[in-house]
Amino acid sequence: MVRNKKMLIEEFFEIRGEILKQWNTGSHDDLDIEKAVAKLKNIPPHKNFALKLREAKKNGVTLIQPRAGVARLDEHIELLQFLEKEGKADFLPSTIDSYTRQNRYQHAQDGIDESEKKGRSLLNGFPAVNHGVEGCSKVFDSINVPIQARHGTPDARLLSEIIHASGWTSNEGGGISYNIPYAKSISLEETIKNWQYCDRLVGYYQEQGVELNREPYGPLTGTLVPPSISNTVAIIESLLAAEQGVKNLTVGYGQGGNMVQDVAALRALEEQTNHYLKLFGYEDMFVTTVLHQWMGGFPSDESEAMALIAYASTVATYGGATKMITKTTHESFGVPTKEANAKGLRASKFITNLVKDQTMPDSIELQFEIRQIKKEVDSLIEAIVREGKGDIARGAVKAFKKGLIDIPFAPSELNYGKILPARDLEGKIRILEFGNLAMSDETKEFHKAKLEERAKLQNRELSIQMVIDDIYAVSNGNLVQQQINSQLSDKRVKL
Amino acid sequence: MVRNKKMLIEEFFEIRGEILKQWNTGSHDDLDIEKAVAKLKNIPPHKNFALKLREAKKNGVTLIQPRAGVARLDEHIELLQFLEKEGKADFLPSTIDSYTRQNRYQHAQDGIDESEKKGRSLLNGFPAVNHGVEGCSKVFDSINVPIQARHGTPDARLLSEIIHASGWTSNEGGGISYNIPYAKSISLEETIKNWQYCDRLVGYYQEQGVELNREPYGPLTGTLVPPSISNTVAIIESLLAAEQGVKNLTVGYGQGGNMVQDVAALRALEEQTNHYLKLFGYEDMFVTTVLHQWMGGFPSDESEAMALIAYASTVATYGGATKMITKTTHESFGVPTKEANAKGLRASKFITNLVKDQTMPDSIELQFEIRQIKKEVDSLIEAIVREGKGDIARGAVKAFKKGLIDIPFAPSELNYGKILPARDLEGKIRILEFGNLAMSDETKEFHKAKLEERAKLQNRELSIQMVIDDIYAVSNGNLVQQQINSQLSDKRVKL
Amino acid sequence: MKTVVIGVIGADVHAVGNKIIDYVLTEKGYNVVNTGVLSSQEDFISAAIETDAKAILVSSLYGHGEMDCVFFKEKCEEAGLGHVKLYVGGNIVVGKQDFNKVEKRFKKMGFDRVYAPGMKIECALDDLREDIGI
Amino acid sequence: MKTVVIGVIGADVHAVGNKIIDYVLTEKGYNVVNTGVLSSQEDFISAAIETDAKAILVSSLYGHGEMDCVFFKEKCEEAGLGHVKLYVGGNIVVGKQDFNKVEKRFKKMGFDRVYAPGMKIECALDDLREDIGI
Ligand code: B12
Ligand code: B12
Repeated sequence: MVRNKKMLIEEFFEIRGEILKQWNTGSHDDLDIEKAVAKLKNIPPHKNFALKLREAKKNGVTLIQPRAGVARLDEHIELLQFLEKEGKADFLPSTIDSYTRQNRYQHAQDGIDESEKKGRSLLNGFPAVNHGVEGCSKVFDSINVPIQARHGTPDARLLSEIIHASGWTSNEGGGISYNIPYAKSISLEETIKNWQYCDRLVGYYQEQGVELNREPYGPLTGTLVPPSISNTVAIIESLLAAEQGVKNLTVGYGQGGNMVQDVAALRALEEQTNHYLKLFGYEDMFVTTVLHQWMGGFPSDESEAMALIAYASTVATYGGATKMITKTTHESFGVPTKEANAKGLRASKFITNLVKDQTMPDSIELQFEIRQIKKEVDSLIEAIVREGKGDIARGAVKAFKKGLIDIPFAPSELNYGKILPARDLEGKIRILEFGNLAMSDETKEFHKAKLEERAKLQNRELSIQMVIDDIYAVSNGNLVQQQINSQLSDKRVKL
Repeated sequence: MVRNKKMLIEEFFEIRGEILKQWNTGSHDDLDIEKAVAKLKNIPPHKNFALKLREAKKNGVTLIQPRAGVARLDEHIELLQFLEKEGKADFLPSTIDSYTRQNRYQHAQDGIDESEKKGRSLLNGFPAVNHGVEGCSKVFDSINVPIQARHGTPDARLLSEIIHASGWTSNEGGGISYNIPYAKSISLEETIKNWQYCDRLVGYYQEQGVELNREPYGPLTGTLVPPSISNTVAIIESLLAAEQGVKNLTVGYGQGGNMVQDVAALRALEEQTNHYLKLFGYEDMFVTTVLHQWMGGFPSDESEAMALIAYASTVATYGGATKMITKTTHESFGVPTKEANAKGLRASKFITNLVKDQTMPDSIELQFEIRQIKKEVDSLIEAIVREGKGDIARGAVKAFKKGLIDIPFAPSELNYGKILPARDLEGKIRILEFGNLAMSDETKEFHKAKLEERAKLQNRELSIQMVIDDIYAVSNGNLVQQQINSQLSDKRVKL
Repeated sequence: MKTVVIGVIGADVHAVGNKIIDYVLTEKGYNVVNTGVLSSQEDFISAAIETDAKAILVSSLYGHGEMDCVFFKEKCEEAGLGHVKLYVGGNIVVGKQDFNKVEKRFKKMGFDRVYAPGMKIECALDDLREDIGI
Repeated sequence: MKTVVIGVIGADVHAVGNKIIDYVLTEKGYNVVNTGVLSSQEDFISAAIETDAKAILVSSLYGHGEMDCVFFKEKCEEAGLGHVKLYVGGNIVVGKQDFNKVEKRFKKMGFDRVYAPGMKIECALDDLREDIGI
């Protein structure tokens, strides 16, 4: 049974030996851990993710980071340099392709070869394992800002080894957040263990005097996720990371759409992450928040998409996020060109800069939402702790099994999959079906009342159709969708 | 001496006879006032500006309207149809060219002829007087939403006659707002009288059972205008219009940049307009507000411009404006193409739709700003009333002369021209130099303290350089500009 | 009641559209067999054989559709499913490409109907009725 | 101290840039004669004659610059101001046009320096120093 317990260093190195054998790039010299430590120690502060975040937090600014990754090394470098120069990205990513995420390195290799042949990227990201420390270091050397791996990989152990040894000073992911939304039938115990390894690696570097940043993946399925659910997962993963020795954490949240609820979610997230870290005895933790621009289905019109990007940037800055992950006007079509990507960055930075001197004023409504989210998070975490008899790793596994915590629309069979979210009249995400979610009756009644209010005013039923309408809503330019006539008159019409 | 007194109908018709002789298009049959009334009565409600605004206000939505106008009739019609179809504009404009605004109809004619010859518009707007009722009616017939003349014309009497007789159900402007920012040496008395005529015309139609909308021009010079100053002008012009029988009024405000201050300005504007109309005895008035997207220098980068447009749309919707005037990504270059114009509209509508279910929550900060603006407006209006011994028309003329009211950066020599605005630390527009502005010592101290706080924190002087930096700021992507090094290292660098 | 097989092909985990397709087609009166995300060509084919399906609706969102769908038609034919209609939709290639060309590529691979990004399942109902009835 | 005439030509009332130009050039040590907004060609020319100006900086923001500037150079020459440098800047034509072509059009009309939209007065200081000194 998995345990939230710091991995013994011997165990770590034993596993490490195995991991590095998983693909031929694992045998690279630079994967010698002492070499890697030395290399990381030599990185100038402005290229260290953890340190740049500390500075940003001190200055109260919101920095921006795109998603980006292509199959071929040269093209990937060109892409990142372009985003740094033309997009003024503060942080760079390498979004990893889906074959690598599923550890299908041979498929990834075929994708690289095929891409070379066709002269365009056939992979949806950068196959970092195949390019190895060799390639990843080249990437690192060719840019002037910190770089992070962003993926969705249930077993990212080899990947994590390779990127950190290449000077990449941050890694996104977590045992829950990179499983439930990204896999179908991999056990949670397994992914939590895998990610304990990745965290232990970062913890090890920390012990050697190298501070790296870790970012639990916040938005989960990106689709109508109630803030308390994603915040709970972020907090659990922070605790798991802290136990392995991680000190510099960025907790994430995907924009929901209602500005007050989003700002409340960001504030609650930061406060409760710090609160629980302290409560569980982890000291000297440094916590920042990241807002992900709208993670659900995007509008296809490019002007509309740009407007959504700007709106998200307003929310991130008003909410005091230290980082924001940007989207592009190509979102609803496919992986963006570098030009489209840079445009999204420029629009985003314009807003984070323009409104940096403002914060959302305190209000009864804001305080109410913060309290509501915190109450729900407390009750979810309590359930997890209870299930694990004090051990949150075990507790998380059990709680997911029983549906005490449940992520909407997730592909994983390990997810209970019974809750259904919908929006209230102001567009705040509430819960329509609770399944077994560990929430109090009072909370359930609150959510129900909010949704009934909407159903009544919109003169419609509280049903799954409301959920579907809400899933489509933002891409159609609404937040709270009205009933859509299911007898479509013109089938080619945008729903 | 000008008086705020309803024009006798005999006087009106006497002047009318003269006005219609100013240019040959004034002799058109349809300018027969009874014919015009009949025509206007036949307009379906969805093409009547006044009625569509009533409906929008009832539904609590923010409708959008672009700026648009070109020299040639066919091209203008094509443009408007495009904006209706591709931009989903709720209201259409015809932005009038600058020669027409200065009553230089011969210049305008040359511009039309030259434009025909070169096959592109050489005028910066639609020369409605030259096209006459003939052309303007054609414009009206070819679209399906209400249409309004938008200009900046000190003497718009002939123009107003022509557009209303052509079915255009709204007219922008006012005796102050279309003088001080739009002229150099035309007397205020004259322009107030001219606009009393335009208002009287609308009042006459109203008496005949035709409701038309009038919109005092809110943003003035569009450049760091303190909310209390533009709100005061809007209220004075509303009172002047109401006296002439106008019932359906839209008061305007140009986005300042700080969201709280902007929302406060919109709320204060609506409340105080209603308050003063009632106070001065005008009953059955219907008042809506319009927010103008950022009216100062725009960023040249199109992604940044789009972001600013989206941000403005958020503010308008949060502030509960019933209408919003949109900008485009071409703003900093020149009159936009129809495609660029439609893109601005689409981005705007996406946001007004998306956030329509939200309003800015009440807060201490918001209430404070509302109160502050109201206090200042009260004190400005009091001064005007006092100067006019109860007559606001006379009072306005005198108050401008003495600088009791003063508009920053205005070209008019009639403007006292002594006040200087600058931004505080949160980007709110405050006043650095008051000149003779009729504000209490308490208010002055408040503004001074706010600006000193900034100067101190930014470690710079309170000087005209701060004002200049703030004028450039938004186009450079800031709201509150830091000191700019005046020894520019690279002269081609964007300031 | 006609049976259709739906699923998301390859290493693709985009689940939301798949859940909606399941719901909508069921509502419209089809017998929906859903292989879920991360489905291989074999998963689709065996489901279709077992249930005598009239159409296979392949979703691919993540961009690798072009690689994942190679030889799908051939495999169907080998399995005696040459008559089964093959649809594909979602975001089936990497990036914003000229859709006419993309459609041609997939039609050449043997797909009967190919849907552009943003074409929701509701847009395919008429085609489905035409091709296999209800 | 060199004198320069500034102003906004035609029926143009954009005053903000004009006020800044006045301030900046004065700060930089020029004797600035400002004809303000709504200035005719004659306004510029008589001011230049009266003050022995070395350069005339025409602003045009509102788009009619092309029409308003026709024969300006010729009129300067007639008035004996052939030696005075002629600059123009702002948003000198209607719409977003290819600036190379616009520059050519205005140079052909006799302007010595032509500035694109967004070129603030600060961008012209070096040129001015080069052309007339301080
Ligand atoms: C939400 C989302 C996610 C969530 C998914 C959560 C989950 N497990 O479901 C998360 C964040 C986990 C995610 C991950 C990834 N994603 Co993603 N994701 C999206 C996003 C924003 C919305 C998808 C969605 O749910 N839409 C709403 C549903 C209702 O619509 P839908 O999925 O399009 O399905 C409808 C239609 O397409 C149609 N349809 C679908 N299939 C078929 C089949 C037929 C026959 C027919 C007729 C119709 C049809 O009907 C459906 C119902 O109406 C899209 C972009 C977008 N559309 O805005 C990107 C997008 C699909 N993702 C993309 C990518 C690349 C990824 C990642 C590889 C990397 C990343 N960006 O993190 C990983 C991939 C993981 C993996 N192995 O698959 C790319 C794909 C690129 C491409 N094709 O070129 C997209 C397009 C974003 C982009 N522009 O880069 N993603
Ligand atoms: C504020 C503004 C207004 C205000 C002006 C208030 C006032 N009286 O000053 C108001 C709202 C009243 C207004 C009215 C109109 N405007 Co206006 N306005 C603007 C706006 C948004 C900013 C101008 C500004 O103040 N910028 C800040 C100052 C500091 O910069 P600047 O003016 O560009 O000046 C600097 C540089 O250009 C340069 N410079 C200027 N001249 C010169 C000369 C030389 C030799 C050099 C070296 C440099 C130089 O240095 C200056 C200082 O750094 C611009 C668009 C933009 N730039 O974003 C449109 C714009 C100039 N306006 C425009 C138009 C069409 C109008 C109107 C006709 C119609 C309308 N849209 O309402 C009327 C015209 C009235 C008239 N008769 O002139 C157009 C011109 C179109 C074109 N050229 O194709 C613009 C470009 C907007 C657009 N894209 O449509 N406007």
